[in-house]
Amino acid sequence: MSQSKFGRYGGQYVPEALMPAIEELEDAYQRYVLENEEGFVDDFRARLRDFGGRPTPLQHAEALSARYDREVYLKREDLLHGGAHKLNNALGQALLAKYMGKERIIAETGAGQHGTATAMACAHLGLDCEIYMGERDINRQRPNVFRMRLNGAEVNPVTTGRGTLKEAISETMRDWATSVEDTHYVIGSVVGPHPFPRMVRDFQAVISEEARDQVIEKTGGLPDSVLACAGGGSNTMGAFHEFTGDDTDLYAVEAGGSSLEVDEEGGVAPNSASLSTGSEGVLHGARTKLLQDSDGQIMESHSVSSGLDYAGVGPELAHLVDEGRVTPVNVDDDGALESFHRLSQLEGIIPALETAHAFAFLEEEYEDLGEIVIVNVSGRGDKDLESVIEETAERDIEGAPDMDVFQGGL
Amino acid sequence: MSQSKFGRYGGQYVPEALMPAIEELEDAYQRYVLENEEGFVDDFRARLRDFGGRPTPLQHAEALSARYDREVYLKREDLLHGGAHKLNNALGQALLAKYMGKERIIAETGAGQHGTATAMACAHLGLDCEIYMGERDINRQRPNVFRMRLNGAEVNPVTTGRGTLKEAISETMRDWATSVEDTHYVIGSVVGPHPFPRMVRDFQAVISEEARDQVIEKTGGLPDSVLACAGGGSNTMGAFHEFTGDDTDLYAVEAGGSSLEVDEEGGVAPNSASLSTGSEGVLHGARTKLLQDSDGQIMESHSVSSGLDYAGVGPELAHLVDEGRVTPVNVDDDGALESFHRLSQLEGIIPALETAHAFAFLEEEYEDLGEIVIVNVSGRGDKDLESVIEETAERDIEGAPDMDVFQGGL
Amino acid sequence: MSGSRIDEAFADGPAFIPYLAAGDPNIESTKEYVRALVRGGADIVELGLPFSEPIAEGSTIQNAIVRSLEGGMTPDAYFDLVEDLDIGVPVVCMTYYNLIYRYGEEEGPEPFVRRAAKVGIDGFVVPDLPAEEADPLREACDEYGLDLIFIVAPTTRGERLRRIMDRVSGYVYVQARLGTTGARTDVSDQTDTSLGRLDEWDVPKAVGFGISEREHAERIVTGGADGIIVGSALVDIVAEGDTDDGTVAERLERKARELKEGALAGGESRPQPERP
Amino acid sequence: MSGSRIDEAFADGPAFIPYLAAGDPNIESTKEYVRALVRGGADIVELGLPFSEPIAEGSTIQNAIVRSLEGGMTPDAYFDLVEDLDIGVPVVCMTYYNLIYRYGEEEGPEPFVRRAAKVGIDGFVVPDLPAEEADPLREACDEYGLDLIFIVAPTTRGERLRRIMDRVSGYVYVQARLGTTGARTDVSDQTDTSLGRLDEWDVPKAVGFGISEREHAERIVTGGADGIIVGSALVDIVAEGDTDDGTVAERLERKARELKEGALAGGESRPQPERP
Ligand SMILES: Cc1ncc(COP(=O)(O)O)c(C=O)c1O
Ligand SMILES: Cc1ncc(COP(=O)(O)O)c(C=O)c1O
Repeated sequence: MSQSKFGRYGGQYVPEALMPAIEELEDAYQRYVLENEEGFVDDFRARLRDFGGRPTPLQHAEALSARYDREVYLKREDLLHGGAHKLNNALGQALLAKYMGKERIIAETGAGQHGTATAMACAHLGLDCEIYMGERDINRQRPNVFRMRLNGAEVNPVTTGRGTLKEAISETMRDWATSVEDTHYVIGSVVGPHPFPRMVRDFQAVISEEARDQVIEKTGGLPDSVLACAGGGSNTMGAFHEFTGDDTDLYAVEAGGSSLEVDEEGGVAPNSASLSTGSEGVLHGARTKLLQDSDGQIMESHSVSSGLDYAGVGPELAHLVDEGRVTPVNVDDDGALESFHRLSQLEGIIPALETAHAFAFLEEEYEDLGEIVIVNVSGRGDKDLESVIEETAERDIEGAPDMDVFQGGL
Repeated sequence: MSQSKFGRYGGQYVPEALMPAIEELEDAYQRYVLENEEGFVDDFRARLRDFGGRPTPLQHAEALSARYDREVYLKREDLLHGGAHKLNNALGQALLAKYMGKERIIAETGAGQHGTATAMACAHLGLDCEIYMGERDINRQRPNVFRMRLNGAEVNPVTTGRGTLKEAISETMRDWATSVEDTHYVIGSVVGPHPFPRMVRDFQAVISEEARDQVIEKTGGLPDSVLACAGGGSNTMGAFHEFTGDDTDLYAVEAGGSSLEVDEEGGVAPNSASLSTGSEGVLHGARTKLLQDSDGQIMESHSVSSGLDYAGVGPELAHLVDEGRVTPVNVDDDGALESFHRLSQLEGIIPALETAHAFAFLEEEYEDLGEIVIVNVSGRGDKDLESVIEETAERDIEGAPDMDVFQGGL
Repeated sequence: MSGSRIDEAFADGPAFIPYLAAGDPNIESTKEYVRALVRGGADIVELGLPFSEPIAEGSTIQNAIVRSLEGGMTPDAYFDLVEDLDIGVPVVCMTYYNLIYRYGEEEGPEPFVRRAAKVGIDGFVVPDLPAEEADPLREACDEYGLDLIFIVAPTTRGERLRRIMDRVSGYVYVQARLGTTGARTDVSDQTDTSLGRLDEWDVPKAVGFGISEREHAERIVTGGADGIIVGSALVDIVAEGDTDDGTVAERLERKARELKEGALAGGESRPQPERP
Repeated sequence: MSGSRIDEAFADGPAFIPYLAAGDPNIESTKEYVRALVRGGADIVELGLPFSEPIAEGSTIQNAIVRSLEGGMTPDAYFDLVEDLDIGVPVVCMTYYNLIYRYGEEEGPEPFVRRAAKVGIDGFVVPDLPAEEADPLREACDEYGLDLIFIVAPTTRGERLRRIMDRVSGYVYVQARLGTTGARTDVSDQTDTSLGRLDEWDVPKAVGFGISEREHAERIVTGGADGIIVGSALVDIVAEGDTDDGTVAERLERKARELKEGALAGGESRPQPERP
């Protein structure tokens, strides 16, 4: 059986009712994913290719390379079906659930990207699907809500708390505690109880498997650094995994939100930088780094990007940070918005707001990133158009196009 | 020099002011595209791969194959950067313009897909870009308008006529007549004066080049039929080109709109079925099949999908129809909407409304399509969410999800 | 595992174990409500220390937790509350692991347990702490003589069940049905099966999740339970506030009495279990 | 290519060639307006037959076309209008190729040309018909003795220019600047260069696109033009309707006179071209 911990992080802090399902999942993970029983892995890879569109390209970014005077490569997960890296995991888990004989899938979603990926995977595989989504996120990501419905999924609004990802995960766990016998919970990132963090990482590792081969083919060598935005950390771990044994610097770029300061009284951390500023604790099934107050109550996090708006982070990432193998950094909302516009204009790629964080870090720190830099383009920004209009109008964002015609929304 | 006609169709019916530019383009097409001068074709293919995400998969559609009791394969152009086949052409022409030393790009757009593809290609290549778009289409496709602006393009509303693609093309030609010396007009389909129909087809032919190899690899043989929706006909010609020498049936699926009847008095054809119901005439630079009244005035066309809403069609397609090599068929708005929902639910792929027409034909006529059917998924439906909400609510569409929560839009 | 105050609470027949969220809606009320429950016949009181992510709770208790946190409840305030209670029946602290883990300056659960022991808490229920992760807390409980109650779910069987029953003390919390806490109008069929599975173990079995009526209590005890745990049905009364039917405290006491009577009636209709 | 009514119109010095969209806003008005222009000095009248996709026109003439089509203009109505005109100066039909191509039962442009000849039309300008595609229309024109006027653009040079000039008759329409039709407030520098390129050909050169003032007319004729073509500036007057300054017809006549005078003044300030 695989290890349930990464150093001091990880574990299985879940209600007893879920433990049998989690043991069943550990077993299925071992057999199907690690040992390719019944050809699961081959089936998965074929579907990722034909349904998902893998491999995604590693693109040399001409304008950014010129701007930063080094070679910048983009790993184009935005081209995956559904528009983000999320499908790698959603398809893997939904397929695994099918191999396990489960008929119903539940999942939480923040930006809606994991929800849409899961809904698509379930439609593709003929599984029932229900998605929990915070009410606030539902309002921030309406098109994704509609896409899930189009794919035949139910979308259940979660009204507790601030109505973002944290609450959606809690609510999905509650559903699972009721429905565990015929239902699989497709968690959306490298978080949750073991074996989720390990399994989701394995499904996402295809990003760095491809990228490593591609960068060697294109440059003859390994990159000096790899940048990926970190919410729960699945695109991060996916982009880093195959490089962890190399001499490549790995930067996990978190959402600095509006400030790194914390409002203990209000229970609000106006950022989502759990690796940079969080402390150890137990949330959603795992011991990891968290945004919490001194009592251990979880803070409401904030980011302009729904997909990074989470108070926790994957335990493996927390461990790699402690080990010094991954460097946690963060950029604020303004920087992310600026980078959103910069990438759109310079490279003709409209990134997700989540992804834009990685580019903001590139803009700020390129001098220290070496000759060859890979940025993981975790998703496309179509889902963010409405937010970008609003958020850009509220700020004075350098280089943004004139938003006047779009006042009042799309 | 390449032939300017396809049988009786094609030619160069444009104002004299444009003819020198068109001759220059013919020359550039000959040298760069046909003779690979300066390695243009290699450069183009590399960019299609790394920036665009080619090759796109040919996916076996499990649910549709079961439903129709034959093997249905999907050519996944929806996975191309930007979300439609349009980038194949836009990138090709923008790159050609760059090789020709042009600094400014203009283009028309209907659904906004060609506009966004052109805006993306121009941002990628560092070219200035202005897009003409009918005012009605601007309202039907707001997200695409915003995406073009994000990529740094100007979007110029066209207010003449009904404000759809036809008017946008006319207006772009007017701009070109003024700016022809430093500007290239990136036309969005296999229409317009020679060499556009031929050149655009060559850029799009990558679809059938790949699909032909892929279907042979997957099935050991050639398909019995290939289906593609036809507006101007670029995805159609792209999907058909390499099969024209084979024994494969080729179906161009036009928009039947609300009816095939024509309102001569009002000057309106409530469809866009120029191959099925049109007559020979001259429009936008070419002799082709058109929707026109008995005087030769061009009709206002209609389709629920902006991208098919055009009174003309590519001259090569008109010729192939006359020759009996391509079968023109059509389906109505309702059928397209139904298929939009069906594909979303059964396969986890939300198609463009344009694309949905091809699937509606599959639903209606699958019995006659043979054992192996390829449907070209020309684009994804993210751009259509708003229209689908409205149009579905107006109708009684079989199998559509409950739209109530989305009343009032996204 | 013998002779704790909790063990004693099961000595005289079926136990009635009410749950309230501490600080809902404020500290003084909680004291009043707990005393009312004791008057109504409570043998043990489960007092929830609210955590911001209560993944095992249904909406009734979630809302109680929100009210409590908004009222300013903290672990320290909770300990003070318990210290002040002085009710003569054992108090079990029900909370989530992060609050236990984070408390105090030193690492691990020890500081929390130490303080809990000091203020008179008798045991813990930690819904997000399965047996696999419980060793540090189990050790601290042993050190301070507190019971650690585990939940067994309808899905808990075989090897897992054994692992839990090896570690449990005080009583085992038999989760009557899958899902989260919350009052129901029926008794789950799963309850009897679950109780059956526990026959071979001698520790008291208290059934919770969904019990809201006298009849439920009676049926469950008849089915072999040594106690019933009732939460949401009581939290509902707190949430309602005073009504024409009486103050919250009056109605809590009445409800407690009714449930306790149910349990006793159930106890009489079956052969008394042999107690050690 | 000799002796047509159009050739004659250039015989007595620089020609003034006004353009109106037929049927804007209705047929009777067009007749009245054309007569006013002739009174004002028009030597040839270009009468537009509106086509729904006028890709060579700026917004002024586009709008006129919309008005005309909405007023019910059709090719047959157009022919009737011309037949009724009886103005003593040649009429050139300006339209787009599809209307010519589609007219009548038989295929090709012949039926249209036949009918045009019958109603007294003297020639054609077809902005979307470059020399490359013009042979069928050229042949039909030759058959019925009509002139086919081609446009040369500022970008037309060398081989292309030769190809056009080989086919032109009546006059060559020198497009004063790139772009579409529409009144401007200046004269393009491109005009003189364009005229220069045409020196070796003996056919009359009429300049159009953007001319709106007496001074423009004068300058252009001074620069070597044999005629000036004015459209949008006149269509603007039609669009405005009757004003305090006079009826549309009165203002058209006045404007025509002014432009014609400009042309004449230009003609006097340069050596008269030798006419055959
Ligand atoms: C495009 C994109 N990138 C990144 C993230 C963050 O998630 P993770 O850190 O798990 O990759 C999300 C989450 O929704 C996302 O949609
Ligand atoms: C997705 C999609 N499919 C099809 C079309 C129709 O164009 P064509 O017939 O040129 O492929 C469009 C045009 O915008 C489109 O966006």
